[in-house]
Parts: sequence; C-alpha cells; structure tokens
Amino acid sequence: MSEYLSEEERRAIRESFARLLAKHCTESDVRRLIATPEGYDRDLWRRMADMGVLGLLVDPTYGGSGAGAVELESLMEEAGAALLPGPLLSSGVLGSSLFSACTDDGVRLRLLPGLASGDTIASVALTGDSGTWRPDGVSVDAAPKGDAWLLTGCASFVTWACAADVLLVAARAPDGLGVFLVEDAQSLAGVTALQTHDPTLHLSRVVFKGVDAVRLPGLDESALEQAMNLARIALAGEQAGAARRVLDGTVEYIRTRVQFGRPVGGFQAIKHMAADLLLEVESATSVARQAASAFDEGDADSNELISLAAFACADAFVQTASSAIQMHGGIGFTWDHWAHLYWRRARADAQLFGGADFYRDRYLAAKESRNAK
Amino acid sequence: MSEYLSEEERRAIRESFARLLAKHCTESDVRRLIATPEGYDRDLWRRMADMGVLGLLVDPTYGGSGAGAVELESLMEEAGAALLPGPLLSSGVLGSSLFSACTDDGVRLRLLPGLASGDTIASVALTGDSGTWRPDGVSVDAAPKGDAWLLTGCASFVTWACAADVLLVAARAPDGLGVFLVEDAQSLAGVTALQTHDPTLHLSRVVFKGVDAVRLPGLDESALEQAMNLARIALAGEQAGAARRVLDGTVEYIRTRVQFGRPVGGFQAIKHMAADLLLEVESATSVARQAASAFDEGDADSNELISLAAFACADAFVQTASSAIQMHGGIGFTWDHWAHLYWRRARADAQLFGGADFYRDRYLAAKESRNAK
Amino acid sequence: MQSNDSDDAIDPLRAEVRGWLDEHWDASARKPAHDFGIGWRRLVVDAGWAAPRWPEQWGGRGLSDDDALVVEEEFNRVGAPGCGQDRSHVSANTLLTFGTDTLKHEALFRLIAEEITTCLLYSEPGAGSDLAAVRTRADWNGEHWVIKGHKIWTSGARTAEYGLLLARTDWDRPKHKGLSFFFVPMKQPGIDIKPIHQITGDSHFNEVFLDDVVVPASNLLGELNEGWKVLLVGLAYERLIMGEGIGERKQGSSKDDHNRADLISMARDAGLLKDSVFRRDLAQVLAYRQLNELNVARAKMELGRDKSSPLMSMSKLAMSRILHEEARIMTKMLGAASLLDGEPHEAAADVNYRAANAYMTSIGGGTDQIQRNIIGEQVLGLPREQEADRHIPFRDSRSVTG
Amino acid sequence: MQSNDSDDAIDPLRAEVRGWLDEHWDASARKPAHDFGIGWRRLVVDAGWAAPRWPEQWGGRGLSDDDALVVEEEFNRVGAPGCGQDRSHVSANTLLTFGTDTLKHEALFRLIAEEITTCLLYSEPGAGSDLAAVRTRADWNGEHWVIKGHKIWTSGARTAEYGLLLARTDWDRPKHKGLSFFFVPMKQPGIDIKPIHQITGDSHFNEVFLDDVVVPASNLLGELNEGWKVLLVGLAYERLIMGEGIGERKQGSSKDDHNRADLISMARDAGLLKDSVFRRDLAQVLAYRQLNELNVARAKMELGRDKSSPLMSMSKLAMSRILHEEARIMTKMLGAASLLDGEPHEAAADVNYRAANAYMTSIGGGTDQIQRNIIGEQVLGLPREQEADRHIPFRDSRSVTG
Repeated sequence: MSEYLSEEERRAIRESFARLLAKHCTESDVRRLIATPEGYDRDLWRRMADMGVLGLLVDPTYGGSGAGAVELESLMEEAGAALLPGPLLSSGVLGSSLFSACTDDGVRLRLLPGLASGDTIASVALTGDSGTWRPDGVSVDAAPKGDAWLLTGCASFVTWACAADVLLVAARAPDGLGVFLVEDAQSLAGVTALQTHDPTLHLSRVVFKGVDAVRLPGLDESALEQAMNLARIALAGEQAGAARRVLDGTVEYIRTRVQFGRPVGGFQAIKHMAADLLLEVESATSVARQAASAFDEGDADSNELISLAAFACADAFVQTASSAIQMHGGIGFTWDHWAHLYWRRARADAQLFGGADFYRDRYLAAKESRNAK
Repeated sequence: MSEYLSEEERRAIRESFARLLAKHCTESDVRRLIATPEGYDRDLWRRMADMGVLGLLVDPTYGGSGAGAVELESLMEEAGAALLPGPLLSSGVLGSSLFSACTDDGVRLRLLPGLASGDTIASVALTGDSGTWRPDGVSVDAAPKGDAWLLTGCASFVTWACAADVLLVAARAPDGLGVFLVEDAQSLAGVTALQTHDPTLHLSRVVFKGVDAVRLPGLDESALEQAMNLARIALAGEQAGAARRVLDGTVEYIRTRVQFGRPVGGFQAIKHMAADLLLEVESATSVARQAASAFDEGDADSNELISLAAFACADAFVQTASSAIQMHGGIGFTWDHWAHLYWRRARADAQLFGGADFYRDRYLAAKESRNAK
Repeated sequence: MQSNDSDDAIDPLRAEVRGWLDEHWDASARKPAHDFGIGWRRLVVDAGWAAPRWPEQWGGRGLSDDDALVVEEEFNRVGAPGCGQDRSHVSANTLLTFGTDTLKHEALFRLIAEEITTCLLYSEPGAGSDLAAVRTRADWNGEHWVIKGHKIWTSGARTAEYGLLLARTDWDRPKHKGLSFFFVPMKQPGIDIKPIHQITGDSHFNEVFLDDVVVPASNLLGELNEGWKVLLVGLAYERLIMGEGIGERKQGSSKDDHNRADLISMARDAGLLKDSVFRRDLAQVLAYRQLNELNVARAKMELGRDKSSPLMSMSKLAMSRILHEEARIMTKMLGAASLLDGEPHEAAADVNYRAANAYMTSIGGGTDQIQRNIIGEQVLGLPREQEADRHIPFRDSRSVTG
Repeated sequence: MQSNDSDDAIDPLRAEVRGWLDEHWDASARKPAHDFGIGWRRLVVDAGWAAPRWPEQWGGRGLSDDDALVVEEEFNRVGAPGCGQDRSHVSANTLLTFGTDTLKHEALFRLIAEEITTCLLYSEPGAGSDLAAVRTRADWNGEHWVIKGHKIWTSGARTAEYGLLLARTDWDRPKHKGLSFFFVPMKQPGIDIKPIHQITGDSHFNEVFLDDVVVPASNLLGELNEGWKVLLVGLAYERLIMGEGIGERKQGSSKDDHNRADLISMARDAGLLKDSVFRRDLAQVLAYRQLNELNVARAKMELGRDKSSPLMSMSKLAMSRILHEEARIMTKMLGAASLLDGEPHEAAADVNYRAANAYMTSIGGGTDQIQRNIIGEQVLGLPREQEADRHIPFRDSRSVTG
C-alpha cells in the first residue's frame, strides 16, 4: 500500500471518482461516446487527471500521487461499474508503470508529468496477432540502428492506440525482450482501427515497417511482467466492480418486475441465480483486492493471487453479465437495455491479457511451486 | 436386432423380468443380499435363467435365445432400476459373448448351455491394478506350455469372481492379447475379495503364479473389444434404467413431502432440479437404446454411439443419484434410505470399464474420423 | 413406415403423387416443369398436396398420417416444396381448428400457398413469461371489435396480412378466462410498427401499437373469452420447432438459414484438436447436440411424427444449453480474435452473433425457467407454481393495480 | 489490530495475561505448569479468561472485542486452550443472553469449562428445512413443563447434560409465534436415544424420543412463545462455523479432526500434475477454496471478528460446493481404485467418505436451497418465499392436517 496516501485520502479519492462517474459517465454518456470516433470523453479525462486518477501510479516527483495497486484496484472497481470507456488502463496503468520503471530519469521527467496531467496519452503494444499477451506472442523485432532502434513486425489488439500520443512497443531485441518508445504516435503509419465486439473498447493493429524508436533502459521482460501484473490487477478490479453493478441493477429489476401477480425476484429460480451471482461477485471483489494488497506488499503469494484474480474475476463478470440478460428476459435481449453493454465488456475483458484457462494453469503452477517447498 | 425374437416376445420378456424383479429384488431383498457372503440370490438367478435372461445372447443351438444388444439393453434397464446384484454382466454378457465368439465349437458346446441355464457362472478378468480396462492395462502374461498355457501376473477389479465357476482371463501372449479359460475357478488360489464402496458389487483381485489355462481360439483383441462393447451397452442400459428409477422415486417424494405448508416439489429450486434430471434421464435412455440398435445393425457410427452412451449414461446416473440425496434432504443422508444405494452404484458404474473422460475423448476421436471423411 | 421404391410393390397413393410430380415438377432443374400460369405453391394447394391430412373441403385429401408422410416423402425425393403445411404451418392449423368458415374462405388457401404471412401479437411489455396478463383490450362496439394496446416481440409485422392477437375481452374474470383470440387484418390504419433493435444487432422483432384497430366478428377464433385455449395450441408448436433447432437460424441476418457450426472443422483449423482440455469441452458440447437429436428421434418414433411428447417439451430447454455452450466453445477457439467483430472479422462476427442469439432460444418462446416449470408440472406432475392472481378478477391483479 | 511483541510497548492487559500464563501454563510441554487440583479449563474460567468479553458477574472481564483478542492471542501463542468461549460456544452464549439467573448459575460455568456438553433438539422428521413446523409439544402442568415429541439429527445426545429444545407451547398461534425454547436436562427418564446410521457409515446423529420429559420453569429461555428468536441466534452461529469449513471435520469417525485434502500432493502422487485436463479441474477446485477463505478473511477484516456479515452467510453455501467438488476431483484421481473401500484401501475409503460427507454441509444446518433463499431474501432484499401456513393457526397448517 502507498506510503503517500492515507486511508482517508484513499477513501476520499474513490468517492470523488464515483461521484464524477455518476455525473459524467452515465449509460447515456457511454452510448453517446460509442457513437463518436474518439470513443472517450476528453473533458472527463481532464477531470480524472485533476482528481489524481491518471497520475495515481506516478511518483509525486513527476506530478502523481505515488499510490499503489490497492488504490488502483479500488478506483478500477468504480471505472468498471460505470463502464468507463477510454485509455485509463493503457495510459494510466500500463504506460505509467512502464515509464516509472524506466531507469532513465530523463525519460521519466519528460513523459510522466504529461501522463499524470492527462496531456499525454500512452498506448502499449504487447502482443501480436496470436493475442496471447505472453512473451512468446510478441511479433515485433527491434534492430539496433546507431543509438536508436528500428522496429519491424506487427502488433495487434493494441488498446486505444487511436487516442495515443506515444506508443510503447514490446519488441524482441537481440538481447531479449525490450520496450521501445515511438513518439508522435498519431502520425505513425500502419495503424488500423479494428472493429470491436465491445463498442466501449478501441483496438488497433499496428504494422511496423522499419519504424524508428527509442529503447527504454531498464525495461526487460521482468519489468514488463510487473507492468502486466498491475494491469491484471486493474482489470480484475474493473471486472469485480462491473459485475457488482450488473448484479445490483438486476436485483433492482427483479425486485420490481411483476409477473404472475408478484415480483419475479420472489421466484426461487431467479432468486437463487441472484444468490449464486452474489457469491461470485463477492469472491471477485475479495480476490481483486487481496491480489492488489499482496502485490504492494511484495508477498510471496502475489503471483498466485494475481492469476487467481485474473480468471476468477473474468469468470465472475461473464457469468454475472450473462445471467443478467437471462434474468431480465425479453427486455434484456434489446439493444437499448444496458445489460448487453456489460455483457460485451465482460466478454472483452475475459480475453484481454489472456484467457481464463491460461491463468488457471498459471495459478496452479504457482501453487505447485509453493506446495513443493 | 434379433432374428429370433419378435417385437412381442421382446416386450414380453422385459415385462416378465420387471415383474420378477419387483417380486424378488425389492429394496429389502437387496439389503438382505448385501449382508450375505454370496451377495446375490441363487433362486432369483435360476428364475432369470428359466426366463431366458441369462441365455439372452446365447445362440439357440446352445440353449439361448440368440437375442442382441437391443434386447440386452432393454433388460438391463430393468436390472438397473431394481439395483439387481449379481454376475449378470460378468456371466450373462461378457462371458456369453466371449464364449460365443470362440471358434472352437467344442468349447461353445461345453460352456454355453451352462451359462444359459445358470448352472455355470463365468467371470472375466479384463484389467490389472491400473483399472483402465484398456488393452494396455492388461497385466497378465500367457506363456505356451505344450498344448496349454501358463498365466502369470495379476488382474484386479474382477467382477463376481467369487461366484464364478469358470474364469476368463485377458492375457498377453507372444502373438498379442488373447483370452484364456481357467476352469474350476472356485479352487483357484490367489483370489482376494476386495471390499467395495458399492455393496451390491463384488470385486476380486487375482494373482496368477503360473496357472494352467486353455487359450480360446478366435478371441483376439478385436473379439475382446466386441464383447466389451456389449458390456458397455449393457452398463449404459443399467445406468439409464437406474437413473430413471431414482428420478421416479424422488419425484414421488417431493410430490408428497410437505414443508412450509406445501409439497417441496412445488418450489422452483426442487422442481427445476427434477426437470433438469428428466432431460439427463431421457438422454441416457435415448443413447443407450440407440447404441444398442446401431451395434446390432453394424452401423458405421456404432462405436461413436457406444462411447457417447458410456459417458452420457454414467454422468446422468451420477448426477441423478447425487441430486436425489440433496432433494431428499436429511432423510436422504441416512443409511436406511434407498438413495445412497443407487448413489453408490452410480459411482461404481461410472468407473467400471473406464471413466467418463476416457469415453468423451474416444467419442470425439470417432466423430473426428467420420468428419474427416 | 415404408419407403419401398421397387415399382412392383408401389402403393396407389405413392404412384399418384409420383405421377403428378412427374408431370408438374422438373426434378433435375428443381423448378416447375412448365409455366402453369399460377405460382407453384398454389398449384400444390389446388392439387390437394399442400395439406393432405386436412379435409377435402379445406383443400386437403383427408389422408392418414402415414399416407400424408408418403406424399411428403415423394415431394422431398424430388426436392419440390409446398407440401406438409398441415404439419408445420402454425397459423393455418390454428385457423383450421378454431376459425369461422368466413375467415377460412378468406385466408386459409392463401396461407398454405404462402401468398400471405401472419405475425404473432401475443407478448406485451407487462406480459412476457406471464402471457395471460395481457392488457391489450378488444371491445365490441356493436359492429366490430375495436382493439387498443401495445404488443412486443412481433416478427414479420410489416409484411403480415394478419396478426394473431391475444386480447382481453372481459376484465372481471380471472386472467386466463377473459381473453379472446383474433385474426387482425394488419393492413389498416391505427397500427404502428416500431422495430426493436436486438443485442445481436438485428432488428428481427417489432413493437406493435394498436389504436382503435377494427376486427370483424368473423375474425374471432374459438369462443369469446376462450382465447387462452386457442393460444396454447400455437405455443406448443412454437416450442416444438425451437427444440428441433430451427431457433438457431439467423433469422433477419444476412447469413444462411441453416448454419449449424461444424465445431470439429473449426477446432481442426484452430489447431486445437490436439489440446486435451479443449477436446473434453468439445466432446461434451457435441454430445449435448447429439443427445438432443436422439431424444427428438426417439420421441418421433415412439409417438408418430406430429404428436407432441414429453421429450419434445424438453427439447427447447436442451437447445438453449446447446446454443449457449456452442457459442462459448467457439469463443474459446477464437480467443483474442473474439474481441473483434463486423465484416472484416467474419469468424468473430459469427461467434459473437451466436453468443448473443442463443438468448433468443433461452428467453424467447418461454424462458428456460418457464420451460422447467412446464416440464416439472406437466410432465412430472409436480405442484403448480402458486400464482397470486390466478383466481381473482383480472382488474384486481397486480398486473393492473401495479 | 496490533500484535507488537516488543516488551517496551506491551500493554498492561497483555502483560497480565502473559504473566498469568507464565505462572500457570508450561508452554514447552503444552500442559498446566502444576497440578492445580482442578481441571485446566476450570482454572481458565476462574481466572476470567474463558470468556473475557462477558460481564464479570458471569465469569468474564467485560473486555472490548479488541482486548479480548489480545487475550486470545496470548493463549494461542503458548498453545493454551480454554479461551474464546464467548466467541465460539453457541449454547453458552445463548444461555447468557436468554437464560434465567437460576439456570445460568446452574450451567454457565460448567459449560464454558467444558465440563458438560449440550445437544440440539431442533429438527423433527416433519420439520427439516421448515424448522418452525415442529410438533414436539411443551405443556405446563402447574409445576413444570412436560415435553412430548420426536427430534432428529441430534449429535452428542448420549453425553449431553442439556438439550436445547424447540417446542410448541401454543397451537393456536401461527407457526413461528407459538414456539418456546428450553434447556432440557437430558439425564432423566422418558428420553430415548436411537442412533441414525448415516450414508457415510458413521452414526454421528441420533433420533431423540421425548415422552413426558419434565423441565423446570427456570429452564425456559427467552419469553414464552418467543422461542423462534432464541433459535435464530444459535442458527446464525452454526452456519458461520460451517462456512469456515469446520463442517468438513470427520466428526464421529476415526480420522483426524482437521483433514483438508492436500490435493496437489495427491495429484503429484497420482502422476496427474502433467495432465492438462486434470490441471484445469484441480485449479478450479483450489480456487473455490481459496476464494472462500479470502471472502471470510475480508468479512472479518471489514466487520470485526465476531460480527456476522453478508459474506458469512454465503460461506456455508460456498463450502458445500468446495466439499462436493473436492470429493469429485479426488474420485477422479483415484479412478477405478475408488470402487474400493474400507481399511485395506485407505485412499478410497477417504475419498468415498468425503463424497458422502459433503452432504452434511449441503443438507445439514439448512440445505443449499434454503441458504440461497436466505441470501436472496436477507442479503439482496428479494421478496420472501410465499409460505402458505405462515399466518394461520398452526393447528390448521398442512404440517398438522397432512
């Protein structure tokens, strides 16, 4: 947990963020943004910066609040609940943590303040067409060219590249994986926007045909893995928060929807579905938070918990959003109802950074190695 | 389907068998038999022989009715429903079909009439301690010794060896798997009765330290597989019939058990469990019967259907018996209630001849090879 | 059932159908042999082959079920459409059973000739699972029925000639006892049709607003206030059809009508057929579908082709699981690619469409939960769900009082 | 919550407990330091450590929850038993809250010193999930209460000093309103105890037949006809304890008390850790257990150690799934060997025992279905299940009339 934020400050920023989203990220806001090419709300982005959300992970030296995974997870629960569209995960989590881990203070000084203030948006290219988000899925090669590097290859499923000012690219250098900075990302050729199933998520495919880039010192495979871990925790928080909101909304509906002369939530078939979902939602919340706390504390079981959070939260959100449509009946099958927006997000979140079965296996492997000791 | 039995004869024998079991294989009969060392009812065995049940698969030349898998499956539904204990599957199915496939008419003339009349009981040793019931699980070796053979090794999970007059042993000969006959099985040394989870099932482990045996000509790996297929169909029928009986009994209970002022079957949680179980039971019945019919017709998809029946019927019976205990509540948790007897049989049947996951994979492999064509 | 094709044993009916088809249908070109001046389906109707089980008065031939199947077999053999309407045309069968002669003369032949279509005006925003709670009203003004109300989940509303309408004709009786069933002429003022955008992206369904819509007395089906009985006949058909998997058609989409997923080929292409975890899931999903097919086949064998059976009522429930699970495993096969959608990403678009469209079966035509009630109550004989407003005047029900 | 062990910062309470333990407990030998002439637990009671949250009058020290936890920590640190009864002893807490002074003087100290035990006389053959339908009667004969009835699922009936009994004292009130709660002295004639043979093979429970059993007036807990309220306190405790997995103890069997399965080691021994299908199942089962532990830990953190929370009410339901799934995966690990049982086949016996015993959690102490009702109604605020006989005189209920 953060050395910089007190318990009260932490609660306060979460509450402020929740209020902000309740005001500027309603369902109709989300639907409005879906129809825009940008896909996110620049004003809201600015407000999030002012509130310290964008610089949450950034050290105070560079204008951030220097908070940790616990605070991040907590805010992501709110972001998930509101179905917030935009590059928070890309820029505020992956970008911030990668730049922060860079050992070149010049880079940090140049980039981090912009990320924290919202003036600069970062996008991170982590995987190729295989979409595995594993080191072996990286399909960009980096070749030295004087002091700089030349990138060749292809990255896909790049989140919010469309909105990015700078692009960070995981690429294979002669000495192993590294992270490379492409500035002025908006003028980069070879970026294709991909049509997505979840309209609140923007993805791009980027083809590099000899693109000049700067290698960020200090960012090896393990630094990348740390940044990914933060992103996994953030995503788990988003899923837990979104799942809870879906359940709340569904419970509200079944409490009031009358069929056969009484509210449908009084029928066991529906009531028991809700009870089972609550268990999933509470479990998702518990593990997302505990994974965050273990990460911040550097606990020995933090990898295990992050993997557990990754699949448990993904499954919980998919199950909750899927059941929600069923529990709403016909109205849940309409485009104008909110349920399918969450359902699409749930399906998308379940694929980002690798599927549930991958993390299930990774979780078991972590438990095995602890068991063997 | 049989050339010897008419549609009416088939229905008649099933109905007679059902009446016989209703009279002589009630729950209290089963409980009484569980407490005896033999574990089955010799009088009932005799009556089953008289009715033609034991000689069902035996050619009329040898005193049987020469029926096929369709008739067998149909009777096994009744046997399963009544939780019939005894060597029907060992002697009436595996034994009969192996001897029938033997190309030595002398063997057939000597053994089959006894099997059909119930005077001779056969047990078949098919697997070793691994309990896979696959060719690679056979752990008895057969070495030639003049005209005869010498068996060495070990077989386990041998059904009803305790009751057997003759033992058929799958063993590895120099030229491949074969089937070997050990007569006077009751005086065979090295037979240990195994304590079983399902008290209606008797199993033994048999250690062969150079036992004299006769090789049955014509019985190679493929003949063994045919016999196994009949046994799988029989077991599927048993499972389908038992599952249906369990569901019927459970529905009867929840129709009459009053809690909160009304029958518990009126509560959706219970009602919907019953509806879901009905789907499983009907599916089990459909596939067991269709597998039998495809086997008799020599259909191209008969292996596929037999594998499907193997896991679908196993899963259906386990699910039905497990849910039945839950649906009965406290009374279902008592030894004196019938539910756990079926539950134990369901768990046992799910292991005999290999587990559900094995057959699921085998089913897919069969579908693949048809799909590739 | 015989399908003996040897000429020496052919039965006279089969010979007659065959002769008629030889004369009128070009089997190799799969089209009528000549231009007969009328549409092919009308030709079939006029010859009495469209609904051979029906009485001659209404265009049938009064054939037994077995004989009718002979006619269908012969039509199928040469790929000629138009037969079997007595088995599969829900509206026409409802009309035959419950309609007035006036209405039958007006609509029956055109329906089975498929010259006109119908739509279903059953569900309402407040009457989904609880269909008997409809509040659309039909009042007799001395001359004709006047309809006022708001219907939902109506497909084909714009093209339909008639709407099959469930409306309340007596508010003082209990909910099931005050409903009547009408054939509403759809081409008239007062009917406002608004498409519903579904989560699949399709707009297959509509909302239909009825404002002082008029219906002649002869368009009442069955007795006044006995509309619930008429409805049940139609619903039973709908569920049966969904159970056979027709619900998985991509109605309203640009895709083929029959696009069952070939999961094995997909898995092979995705290189997943050697992944043992995936194999187990795949085998189970294939099993669900095959078991349902075996159930349907057994039901048909045991009970004859057009009777309903306990197995049939389970089939829709089974199909719901099949479609959801198939979509799930297909999503797994695609992995990250399922994040995509739209024309450039055809496989993803297909999977995502299927995942959404599976709800059409698990919700439409009676939710899975309602299906389980039906199976529990009507098949297993378990006590009915308590229905607070079943026996009180509908105007006092919570559906009205809120 | 602090567990600062440095001597300079030690708080006076911690110092006192530590001093007392130093004097009375031999930490290395894990036994009392001397023979004090009375049992260890009585020594702890007399010192006020057994239930430090309780008022001094009843053997406590009136400590806050935080302070009481300090006492428990110190006891745990040296492995001394006997502390924490104010948190975990269901009967004693019920007695403290609802009992008469007479009864408290008679039983309270002996209970928390564990010199006597109690048993629960709640369920009846006709009152399982519907506990309020009990038909055991308590009638006042002018001198004392006379009990007549048939109870079931009572563990420890033979050794118990008291039975906590729910009985009907007014048949003209609705079912929940005519019940009273008694501490019944068990060592008296008229009580007949018959063991129940469970599907596990154990006989952990009994049926208890009560025939004109007498109970003094002072053994009524709470108000007359307010027994339901007393009961709810005890039930909440029972569920909480099951949710923490104590229900998986093999009570009554010859096995250890705490035998959580080490599934990873089992899988390794079975050579299954490289089987990817098995790995997925195993990971999921381990996840269920760990998620439940995280839920329980969060609930405790958020709400303090001895308050109940929505999470706690879910824990028993979660544990039910965990135990069934663990048994299932263990069965899979054994494969054919699970056909066996009994002493010569220890692994099989263990697995088969677990598979059967899992029902103790999914049925006992409120079935999974009842738990889902509770979560839906009490946590999510959904409408109550309709209860046909909730508001009528109990003698007119179907539980009585059949």
